Amino acid sequence: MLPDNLVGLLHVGLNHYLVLSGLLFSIGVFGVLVKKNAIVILMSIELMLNAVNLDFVAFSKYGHNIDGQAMVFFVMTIAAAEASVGLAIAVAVFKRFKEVNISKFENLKG
Amino acid sequence: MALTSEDILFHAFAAVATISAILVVFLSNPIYSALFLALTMSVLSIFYFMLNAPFVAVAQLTVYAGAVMVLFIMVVMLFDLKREHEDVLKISPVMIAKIIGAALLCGFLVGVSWLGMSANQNNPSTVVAPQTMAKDLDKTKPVVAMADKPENPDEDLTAAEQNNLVDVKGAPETAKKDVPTKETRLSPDEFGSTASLSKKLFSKYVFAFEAVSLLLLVAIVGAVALAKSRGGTHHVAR
Amino acid sequence: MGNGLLEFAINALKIIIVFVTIVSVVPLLVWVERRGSAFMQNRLGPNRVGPLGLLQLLADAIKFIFKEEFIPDHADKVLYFMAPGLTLLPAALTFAAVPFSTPVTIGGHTINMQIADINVGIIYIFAVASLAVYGVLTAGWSSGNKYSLLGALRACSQMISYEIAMGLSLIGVLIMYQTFSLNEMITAQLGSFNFHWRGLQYAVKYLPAWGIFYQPLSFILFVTCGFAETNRMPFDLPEGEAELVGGYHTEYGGFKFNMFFMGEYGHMITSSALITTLFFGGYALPGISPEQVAAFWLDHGAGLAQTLHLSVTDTSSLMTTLTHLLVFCLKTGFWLFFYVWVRWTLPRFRYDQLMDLGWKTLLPWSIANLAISATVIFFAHLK
Amino acid sequence: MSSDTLVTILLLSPFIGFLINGFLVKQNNKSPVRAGIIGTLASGISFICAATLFATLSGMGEDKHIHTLFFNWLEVGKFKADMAFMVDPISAVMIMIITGVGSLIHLYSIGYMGHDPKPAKFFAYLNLFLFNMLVLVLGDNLLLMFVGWEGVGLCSYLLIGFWFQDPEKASAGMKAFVTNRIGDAGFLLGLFMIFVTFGTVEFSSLSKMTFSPEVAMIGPITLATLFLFIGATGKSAQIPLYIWLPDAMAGPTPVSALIHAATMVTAGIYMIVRLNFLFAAAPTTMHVISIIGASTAFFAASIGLLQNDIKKILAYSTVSQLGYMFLGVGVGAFTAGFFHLMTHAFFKALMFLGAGSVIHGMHEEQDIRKMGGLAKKMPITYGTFLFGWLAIIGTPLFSGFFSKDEILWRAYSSPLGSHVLWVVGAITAAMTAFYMTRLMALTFWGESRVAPNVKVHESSLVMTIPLMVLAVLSLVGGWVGIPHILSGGHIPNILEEWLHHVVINIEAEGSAAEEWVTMGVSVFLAACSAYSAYFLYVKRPKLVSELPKKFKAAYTLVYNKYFVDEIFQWTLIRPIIQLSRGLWAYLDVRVIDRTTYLLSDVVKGTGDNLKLMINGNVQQYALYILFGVVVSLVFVFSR
Repeated sequence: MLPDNLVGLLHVGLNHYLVLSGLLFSIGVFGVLVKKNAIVILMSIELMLNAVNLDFVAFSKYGHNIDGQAMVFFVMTIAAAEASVGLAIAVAVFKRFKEVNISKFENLKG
Repeated sequence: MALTSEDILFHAFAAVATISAILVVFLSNPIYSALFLALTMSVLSIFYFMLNAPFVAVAQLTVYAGAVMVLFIMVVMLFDLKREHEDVLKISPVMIAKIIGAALLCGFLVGVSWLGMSANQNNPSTVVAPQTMAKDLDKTKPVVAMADKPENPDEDLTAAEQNNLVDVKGAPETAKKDVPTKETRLSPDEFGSTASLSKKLFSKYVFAFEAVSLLLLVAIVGAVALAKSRGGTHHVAR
Repeated sequence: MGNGLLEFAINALKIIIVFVTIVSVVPLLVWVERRGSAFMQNRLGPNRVGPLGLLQLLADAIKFIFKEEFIPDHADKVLYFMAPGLTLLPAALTFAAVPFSTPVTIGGHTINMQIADINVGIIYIFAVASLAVYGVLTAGWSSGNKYSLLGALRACSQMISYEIAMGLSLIGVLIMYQTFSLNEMITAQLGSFNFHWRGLQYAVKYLPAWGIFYQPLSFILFVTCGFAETNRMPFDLPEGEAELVGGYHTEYGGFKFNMFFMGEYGHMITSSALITTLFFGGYALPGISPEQVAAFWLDHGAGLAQTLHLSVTDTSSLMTTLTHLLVFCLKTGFWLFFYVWVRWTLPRFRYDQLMDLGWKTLLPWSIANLAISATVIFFAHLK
Repeated sequence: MSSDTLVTILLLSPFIGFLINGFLVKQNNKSPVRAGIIGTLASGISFICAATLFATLSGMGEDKHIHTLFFNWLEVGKFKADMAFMVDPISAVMIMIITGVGSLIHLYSIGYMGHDPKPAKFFAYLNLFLFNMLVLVLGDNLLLMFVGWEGVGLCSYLLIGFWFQDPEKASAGMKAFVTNRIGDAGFLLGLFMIFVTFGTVEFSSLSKMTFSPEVAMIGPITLATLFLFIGATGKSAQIPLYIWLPDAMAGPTPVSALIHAATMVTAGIYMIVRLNFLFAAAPTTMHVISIIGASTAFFAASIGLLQNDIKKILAYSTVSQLGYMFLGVGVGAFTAGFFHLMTHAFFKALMFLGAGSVIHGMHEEQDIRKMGGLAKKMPITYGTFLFGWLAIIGTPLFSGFFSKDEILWRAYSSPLGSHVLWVVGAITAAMTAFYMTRLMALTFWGESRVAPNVKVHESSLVMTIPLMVLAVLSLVGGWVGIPHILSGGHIPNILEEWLHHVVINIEAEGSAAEEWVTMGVSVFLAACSAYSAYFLYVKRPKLVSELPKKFKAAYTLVYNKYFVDEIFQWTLIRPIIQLSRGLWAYLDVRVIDRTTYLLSDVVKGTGDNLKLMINGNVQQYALYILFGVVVSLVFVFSR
């Protein structure tokens, strides 16, 4: 069997969810920072939103407050709206330039 | 003291989620990215089930995995971007800065999440896995089972919550207002139920609900208009 | 831990049995389809291999398994192999929430005749069913064939469009039953058709309290959408041979094609089971509650108990479960047959007609149904 | 109508008139009468409100007081100033004078400014002045009073320089403005002192406090009141800040009548009367006020003796009369000072308007040496001017007699006064009689010295009606304050009773006999000097031309106004200008400018370099945001 302190460490609690959410969020941020494909950047943003949702639900459960779950719905709705508009923009851009690599769109600069 | 099956499930799925999230970013084919993102979202929905939020879980599946990601995949397939190769890890000063930034954020979030909860870690009653806890709660009085000393609800509502939810120091008053006391805590049945959630949505958050529905309408119109347009205001540079 | 292990074993067993059942029902369905179509078209159908051509199923299966594996040149190999699995998986997963009989209690152990009693059962099914698009999409795209891709996109749009109408059509049912749990829905459909009006209760004694009588429009909409969701005639546009060669699975052959085939039939089975559960009282007998059935077996099952070396109550429980399972199979079987029936009766839609039907007819009707149901239920306490 | 509404209309009517005339009416001479009617109507409505308020107030019992709170204006720590207005006996009389005389002058201006290119602008300024003056008078705290105080200063500047195309007139406006600034600084310091000492600037709260006269030479009250008095010397043209008023005559004559004779210049007196309880507690200040007042009266009167410009004479006369008022309040006779303020408003406005009529009739000629014998050509102007002359020289039964006599008697008898003050006052009265008679003689009497090409004509009715009204007021205006000794107690001293709840009166110590004697002496002196002036300028005009040769030094000194302007020029203005030049050339250009250039260069350079960060790559921007987020998170959590 595993040593007790390790088991204690592995017992799932709020912090586990928070750590997981933090990881996913950071990965999403990294994706936003480095990816060149606009659509993948949008995906990374979705990933960040999902990470936040996980936080909300975890807090809702461990804080015994259902408001967190309600909040998730709003996040989802906004994410859906964001995705649809973002993709529509991507489609429009692709139609015009045959390209969604954002490094090709750096005309607006100081 | 031994690991419960929920613990094992959590760690397994957490690994799946993390790895697939990493693959989303590191794979160069956007289709694979999208599919792995869908996988991540599905796994998250499993976590929601484990967190007594079944309705959120299925909503996550329907909305994210079933609709949003399908949309992404359709767009990617239409563009046929599979041959695009990008050098994710080309070493340049900016790239190093980006890596450092993301790593800092990651370290910070994980560190705070973990350390902020260490007080909580010593309190075994809150460490029980969700389902087990739900069972415990069924057997005994919910409040007593939740924590053996629930006199001070703030105590097991953890430093991290106070840190993460309310990270402005001036605001603990408002934070405390929302912290459930003995009376307002819902029984586990009620807690997970869709009815209690929908009551919240249609009473306390009804305005936000309506506002969000309006937002959706606007987004639909906007998306249709954008996608139908010829695209852009300036001419194609050939 | 021992107890948990037993539970785990029982659950695993249930999953395996259900999966195997579905998989083995598929060839049977194929046989029914072929014989049925032949019957409808006034011809013979397969009748050479085995009695009534029943062994034809086995022959088909063997043929599929031993066919040559081939991979198209432009295919994305990983996804090409994954796609059939992705199609089959949701079909199998959706069935997990369907209760197919009463729980059985043997030796103090209660076993639910349902893989997972999820209290949001019905929306769980929807959620998982919506994942079926992935199989279609990946199959179409990874084949590297433009016809496949077009078929996949068609299928995808069609499924998403009809999912909306389907979900909305069911909300009337949901607010009537006031639950997401399929088990509770079945309980709600026990007894006879009754309603309240101005404080008085009216009952129609010889009409069971099935959902179809309360929500006829919802039923029609749901069945229509069910056809579209399973990509069956008259909505099998994604694989319209005349336009798209063979749709998203053009490039598939052998066992992989068989998996698509099984996925489609799996969806059919699930949706038939859902129609049964939502509108036709599920596994329950019309007018007879499970308690009455159990009481019947308690009275008449003594001899059987001796034969089986079980206690009387255990026998009663077991026999009740089996009775209801039979009822469930009969009801679902009827709806499966209905699918076949329709397939060989109605012609195929055109794609724009299909979309028009989904968005301009079914969706408004389901919204109207929702509004009317909500109003009536609010005022008449119809339950 | 409630009194709140009345106060609102009273205040806003001229302001709306200002807005209409200032912004809505085109600035040309297409319809001068329309602009005039708008302005006159605005002030007329104001006058009706003022009269109604006055009537309301007189109908009230012991505590005559109307308080109107508009809104809370400022509240900083303990400091509190409301946008609130207060009508009490003092301000009631003031608003009657301001709106009444103001309305008459507006009416007069329709005729006087009829040929001006921008009459609407003139009436707009005039209305704005009226509004500010009302704010000054009605404000229930010192700060609001200061707002009005500054506002009237601004209007005075605008109106003196109304014909700003003439550089001399423009600079006269600037002189008035700058001189007033010095006084205003004093006022502001006084305001601060009062707040620091008493913790409030509201008149009602201040008046509820009890003050015992300060024993020390310079105490906080003395200091505060002295500062306020500096403000008063600026606004009311007292030594040493009187120099702007004679130059202010560059403005249109109605302006001189309204602002520089009747209303604005009396603001200092009004302020002292308003704060009489405070000044009464500062004997040192009172002495300073009375001495300054007496010497200004004497000094200005002596300058007036030899002036030749009709408006300048009236200006010095105004300074001198203001000196009288300060003498009055300085010896503790607040009622008497206020009384003289009122009567002076009538007769001096009358005389200015008359002078304006003369100037108008003479086609912008102001030199009295080129007039003479106008009595026949301008009978109405002459007749009304006569009333003003009789009033100012102190002819018994005319308004000026009562008020001047009251001040002189108080200066003689008050515990704060002295016989010396009375002597100076009496001599001043004699001098006043002299130069006023001289003015009359040279303008209206004797031989005509008008240039032959000038066609003299009587002014139109719109100008003469105000003259007539003011003439009547100059006669009867004094009857509200007939001293007991004259009436034998049969006629009540209305003004004293009206004011006695709000104004402290330091009782005179003197017998009736003394009062009769002093009165007789001053009347006799005035009569003598008036006759001598008549004799000199009408009977023996040749004698006059020889006088300068006999008293050359004195004549030169007085004729050049004691060289005060020149002294100021050499001792103050020049050094300040030189110092400023030096500061500009060395400190500003070489030090401050270079520093700021350096700063801007640094900023620009930094910007040029930072600009490179904005390279159009959105992800790089996201990176900046990320670093910001991390830093702020660390900051928040490490606290």
